[in-house]
Amino acid sequence: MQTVFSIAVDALAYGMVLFVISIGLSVTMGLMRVVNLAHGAFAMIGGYIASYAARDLGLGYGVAVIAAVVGTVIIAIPVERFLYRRIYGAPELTQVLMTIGITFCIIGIANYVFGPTLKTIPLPSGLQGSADLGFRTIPVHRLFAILCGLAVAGGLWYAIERTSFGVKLRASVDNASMAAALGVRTEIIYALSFAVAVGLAAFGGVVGAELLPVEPYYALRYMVTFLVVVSVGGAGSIPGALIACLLLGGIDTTGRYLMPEFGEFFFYLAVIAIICIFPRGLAGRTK
Amino acid sequence: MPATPLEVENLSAGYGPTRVLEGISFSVPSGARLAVLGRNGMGKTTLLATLAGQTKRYDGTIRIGGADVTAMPSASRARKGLGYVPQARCIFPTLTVEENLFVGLKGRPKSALEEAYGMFPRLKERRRNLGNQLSGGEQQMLSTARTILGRPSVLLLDEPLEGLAPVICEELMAAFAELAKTGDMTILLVEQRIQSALDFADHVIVLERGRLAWAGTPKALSDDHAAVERLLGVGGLH
Amino acid sequence: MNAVFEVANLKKSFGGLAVTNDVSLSMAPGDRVALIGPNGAGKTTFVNLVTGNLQPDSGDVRLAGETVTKVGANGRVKRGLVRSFQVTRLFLEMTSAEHVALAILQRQGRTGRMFGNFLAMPDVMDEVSELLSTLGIAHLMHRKVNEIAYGQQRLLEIAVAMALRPKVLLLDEPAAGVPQSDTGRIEQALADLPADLAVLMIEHDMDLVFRFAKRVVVLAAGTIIFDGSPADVTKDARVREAYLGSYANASHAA
Amino acid sequence: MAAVMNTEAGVSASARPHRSLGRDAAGAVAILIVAVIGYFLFPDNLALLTRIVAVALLVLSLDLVTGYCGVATLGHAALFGSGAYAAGILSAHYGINDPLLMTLAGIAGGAVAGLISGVIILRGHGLPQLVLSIALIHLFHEFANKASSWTGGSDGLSGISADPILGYFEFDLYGHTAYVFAIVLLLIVFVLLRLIVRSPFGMLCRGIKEDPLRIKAMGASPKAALMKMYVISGAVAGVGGALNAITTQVVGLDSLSFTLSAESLVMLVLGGTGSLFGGLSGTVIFMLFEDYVSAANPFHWLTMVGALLIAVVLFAPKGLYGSAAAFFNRRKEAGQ
Amino acid sequence: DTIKVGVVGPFSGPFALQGKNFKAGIDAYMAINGNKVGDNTVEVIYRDLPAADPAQSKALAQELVVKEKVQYLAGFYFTPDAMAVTPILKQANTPLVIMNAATSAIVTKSPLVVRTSFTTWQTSTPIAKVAHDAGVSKVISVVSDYGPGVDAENAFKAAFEKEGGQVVEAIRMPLSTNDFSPIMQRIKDSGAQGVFAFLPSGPTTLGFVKAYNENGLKAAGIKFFAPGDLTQESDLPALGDAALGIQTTFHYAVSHDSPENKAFVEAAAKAIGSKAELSFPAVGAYDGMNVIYKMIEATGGKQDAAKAVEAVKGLTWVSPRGPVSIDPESRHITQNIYLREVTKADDGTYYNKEVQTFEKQGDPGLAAAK
Ligand SMILES: Nc1ncnc2c1ncn2[C@@H]1O[C@H](COP(=O)(O)OP(=O)(O)OP(=O)(O)O)[C@@H](O)[C@H]1O
Ligand SMILES: Nc1ncnc2c1ncn2[C@@H]1O[C@H](COP(=O)(O)OP(=O)(O)OP(=O)(O)O)[C@@H](O)[C@H]1O
Ligand SMILES: [Mg+2]
Ligand SMILES: [Mg+2]
Repeated sequence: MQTVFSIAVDALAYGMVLFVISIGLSVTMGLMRVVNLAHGAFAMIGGYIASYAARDLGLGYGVAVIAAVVGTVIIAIPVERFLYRRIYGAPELTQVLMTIGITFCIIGIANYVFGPTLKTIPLPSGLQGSADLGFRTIPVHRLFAILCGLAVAGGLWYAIERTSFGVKLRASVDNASMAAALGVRTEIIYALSFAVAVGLAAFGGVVGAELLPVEPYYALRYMVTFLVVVSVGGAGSIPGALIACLLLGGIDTTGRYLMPEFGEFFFYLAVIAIICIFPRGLAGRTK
Repeated sequence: MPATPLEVENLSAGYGPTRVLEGISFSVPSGARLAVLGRNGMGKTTLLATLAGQTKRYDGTIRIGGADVTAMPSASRARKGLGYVPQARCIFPTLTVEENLFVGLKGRPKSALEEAYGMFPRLKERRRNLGNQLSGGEQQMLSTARTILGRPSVLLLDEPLEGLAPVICEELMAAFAELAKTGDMTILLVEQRIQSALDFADHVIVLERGRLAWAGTPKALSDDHAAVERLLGVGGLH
Repeated sequence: MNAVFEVANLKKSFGGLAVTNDVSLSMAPGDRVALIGPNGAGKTTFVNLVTGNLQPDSGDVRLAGETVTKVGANGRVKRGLVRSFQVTRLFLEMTSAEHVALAILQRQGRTGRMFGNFLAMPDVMDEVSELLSTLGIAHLMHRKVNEIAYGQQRLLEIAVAMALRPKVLLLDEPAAGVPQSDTGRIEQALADLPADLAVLMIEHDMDLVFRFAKRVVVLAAGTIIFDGSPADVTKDARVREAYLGSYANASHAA
Repeated sequence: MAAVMNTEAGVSASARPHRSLGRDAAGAVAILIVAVIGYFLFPDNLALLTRIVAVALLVLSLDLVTGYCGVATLGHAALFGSGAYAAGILSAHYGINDPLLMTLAGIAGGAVAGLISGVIILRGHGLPQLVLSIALIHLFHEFANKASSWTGGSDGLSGISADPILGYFEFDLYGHTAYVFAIVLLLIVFVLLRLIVRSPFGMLCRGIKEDPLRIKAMGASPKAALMKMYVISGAVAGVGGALNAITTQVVGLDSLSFTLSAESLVMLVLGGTGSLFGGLSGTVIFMLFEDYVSAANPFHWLTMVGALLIAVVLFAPKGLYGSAAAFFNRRKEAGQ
Repeated sequence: DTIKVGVVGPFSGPFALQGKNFKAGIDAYMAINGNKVGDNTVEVIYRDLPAADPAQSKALAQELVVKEKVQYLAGFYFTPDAMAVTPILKQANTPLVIMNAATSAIVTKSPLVVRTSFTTWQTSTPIAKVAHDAGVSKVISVVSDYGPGVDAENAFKAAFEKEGGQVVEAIRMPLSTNDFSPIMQRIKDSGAQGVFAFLPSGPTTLGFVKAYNENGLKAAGIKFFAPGDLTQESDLPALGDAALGIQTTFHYAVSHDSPENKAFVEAAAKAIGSKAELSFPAVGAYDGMNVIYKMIEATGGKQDAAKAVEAVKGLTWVSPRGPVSIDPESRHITQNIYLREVTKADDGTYYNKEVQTFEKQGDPGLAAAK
């Protein structure tokens, strides 16, 4: 029984970390309809900035997180202006080509500038160590990630479903020229949403760095994982992504405990099963 | 005397390399109701779309309320008071009816939605439905209501009656006439049912292969049997 | 009466809203039926149910006596039940000729063929040109659909349906978006259809309805409220109020 | 008026088939010419050229389902790898080293993998479909990793050898035989595919790509057609896999990898989807470019590849071949 | 004459660091020994192979031989890549000097293969004795599910059982595992006193070691044994305190105290840019170059693979890692294996401190296969 609880806690923590890192992708992919394979690259940039701020400059963790988010957004602004703006509404495969190209470039540059070694982001003492749950201990930073995940999920859901910004964003995506004909400044809406998505990527990259450490190949190494959880959840749906992360996190964790040698099989069979039952993802928006 | 709501000079436009419109010029006085007629594929939709800033313009100028909007993107023209109801309806499929209307509000308070519901009670019943779940006629109502909510000073209507029940058509045409009269709204109407259009309008232009082939009053057009036969191809039908 | 097409007690609701409410209808070969009704009455839904694009909650669809409720949409087409779409559904990147040729080849069961090009099949090409010129869009034969005006697309939509040589043809607002000058072509095309074909047409253009239909069915709020001759329908008070408005008073030369 | 236009249309209709037949022949000749040029341009690098042909077969096969049927997949290497392993296992475990038999085994292996992939991938649409394909390729990969007694696991399947073709042409270090063999396979596949994509079946598939529901309303079953195409695609990829196994004499897990799948998709889009030449030119250009920059700077060439991809999207959004073809078509139209 | 050496390795992609170390080792060797052997000038040509891809490997090797006319092939980080090249060596008349790929069987595929790195069997065997000496009798083995992982598991198991210990459970986990908490739970539940682990160097190592600490295994006194891939020097700064005290056996530590190593580290650190990035592939490459130089010397610059390989059989020299020799029969390197413990230096950096030496270790993997 204790083991069951213990696995459940691990699954929750793992799922939430996945959620924090990939939710930004749900925004770009589901709401802006850009298959943004460079999501991981932006998360990685965030990680590098945070690592540089906290480790090399000795700034505090909080400052490092803010620097990472702001810095990544600043880097992303010209990228959005000159590259992404060209592929909004383009066929998915064209978007794949462009964003893979961007990813390659960012990897190459990161490798050149920071070298191929792992970069860590030192945690503040408050997040180090483990918390005692009674039946087991859990690293404090994972609790922190769970909280961050919940906060992000709530905030984002509100912004998308309840604010006029959210309505205008969804309208622009459905039919940009019609939205424009109704007076919506789609370019600004897009740029803002992209900034939010990239900011979330950077934030997730930093918060999740304990689990997915920052190194140049990060951008490609976890690309598939992000893509899978977002699509299984139903791109663009915050609750969907949350459920998918918890579900897949749970299956992955349990599978890895019970039969580690078949871990991959469990995970991907579950993915296939879920999509066969929910062909548009768990909470897919109908197109 | 307010500035002329819409002036078009020597407009040429099209899609990519294909030119569809050629040297179109006309202007519409305030509160006017202009019918744009023409046979299949003659460029009516292209004309309205170009005015709304949605197709490629090669040449010419467009002025709204005296201001040159030729270089402006679609959204800015809308903010200058241009309203466009496209032929394809362009409902936002993943938004609910209410959210669709909300986009058209242009910053007016949410309570203004009631205006739309007053015009089309059917929409109120369906207000939580997603756009792509609506029937053809309901989509048409939504598209029209959405644009009117923004209180445009120039309203471009591309076949707004398509797919609507006869009762609704009558009510809607009456409502448009009312808007033009009291709402200080200038209306351009593209319509296939020539009689409805002529009943409604006080000016008519006819397009023929992308060029302005005829301009005048409805009465003059009705009397000009040759032109009707040649340009609209319906002479023999009645 | 030997019905080629029959629906019995068809029901469908979307989340509590009963859109089709116990609808029964049958058509004999050669029938020309107009289905009219207010917007949102459930006409398109009815067609979707009948063609298999939607699954009914209950009720049956029969074609020439055979129950096809469990048959997929394509299976029903093979059995002779063909529809057109209210909002055109065409292949934007394909030419008009390809659309019609595809329908012809499908009808002939030749779409599985992996060799040979339809452009080199004279029988197919002749039929394609013939159909397209009947509808007056032969000059658009090799134009891609995304380059032709909406009204022309509407005509092509009908050409595709006719190319399938149906036994029962369901037309969902075929004339919507087609200019008055060209509705004549549609009428002509309909008139040229084989006499034993059963046609059901949804249309809001009453002039067309009255010229075309020998029988009018009125659907309101998912229920059939009238089924009778065109002459009687204008006299029905409920139909006048719910649908026709002042049109009923206007003189129409039918 | 309609009658006049009709005759015009009739003329152009009868003119078309000849042109398309001519273009088919010209296509095959063009490939042959490029192959000969390649032979003389890179006489010392035939191994690379042979590998390009193998990958080109994979990309062509991907084009069949992605470009012609609209199925987005990031798991197409499953078909290629299955072909490669089928050919490899035939040789390494059963001692059957005849290249033609190995190719047949590859075709069979690829077709079976195509069938399995089709059954699974066609259950989703859009993004979920993409994810199904990702899941699938990982399962294939894991399976091959686990079945190491058959596949050699992560160490790769070695011990493959290939007899001389028809008992006469031996595979040599310089790769002459391998290259000629590869080009012959490519030509055969190309001509067959050319016929298929222009056939009524090919037209049906293009229709499915645009609107499967409309196809249903025309009485055809999209699913059945797609399955058929998937099997054909598997056979084509299988030829590529077998070619790879025969000429390199090892099969690694990478031939069943996500990376190879993703790369082949990139090459296809780079060249232009929905045309066979798009797939071919994308592969050739991508692989030569990659070979060149990675030799020039083995450490930082990835950035260059990334820049190439971005540049293509910016300046040739329909892919290199697709955009060039569109450009010339427009020129021609303007000229007429 | 110019004698060309073609080096294939992962110079970009996820293993770029290892490839960089290849180059650092080669550069260091040539910086110290010059680029001339007799009258011949040695030129190194690099080809990138970012991940295991035997077909590409073979194409590259063929290109190097046919087009670039290299006389020696060298490098190779992954086993399947090396395996793919062995069939062409004879016809190409080139020796293959393996600078990393660590599966025992490669040397049996062609008599022209010489290896100057190590095998997983070689480095994983001595740790069994270490475990036994530490009083541990029940161990759980946890490895990544791929060739080297399986090798490590088998090597450890064979050796540990010979010592009289028991491997209570052997877990193989997918290479792509990121979250090791459930594995740690398994380890806890197994009741073992120690864990033997093998993962490829890189981010997963970091996750594994952190999970070991954070899930309280370290605190519970479960001992950690592994071959040195797990604590390669370039990962130590990231691992930080989490790695302190971990004992690994390996053929080389950057901290090895000898004049040869001092010179090597200085030259290699200069080549790679920062000492922190230096790790074991560099020394494999360094010694690989040494072997190639000897071959060139023996053949006088003529292309004669058989003679070249013959010349280095039994060759003995002092490498930066310590005294080594090429076993004449297997053509694999015989070397000392060191037990090292991760320690914090006075300047706050971490290093592998050598605490015990197992001298003149051959490759037990080949014997096991027979
Ligand atoms: N996207 C496009 N690309 C190229 N040509 C186009 C495009 N859209 C329309 N056309 C062409 O432009 C011409 C005018 O089209 P338009 O839609 O403006 O006609 P219309 O008068 O509105 O016709 P309808 O009454 O059918 O709606 C047509 O001949 C059509 O073929
Ligand atoms: N998927 C759905 N979910 C919920 N409601 C739906 C769905 N599809 C249709 N409806 C509703 O069912 C009703 C009937 O729609 P239908 O399209 O059948 O109307 P119609 O009679 O064809 O109207 P029109 O003449 O306007 O085309 C409409 O009110 C529509 O909003
Ligand atoms: Mg129009
Ligand atoms: Mg309808």
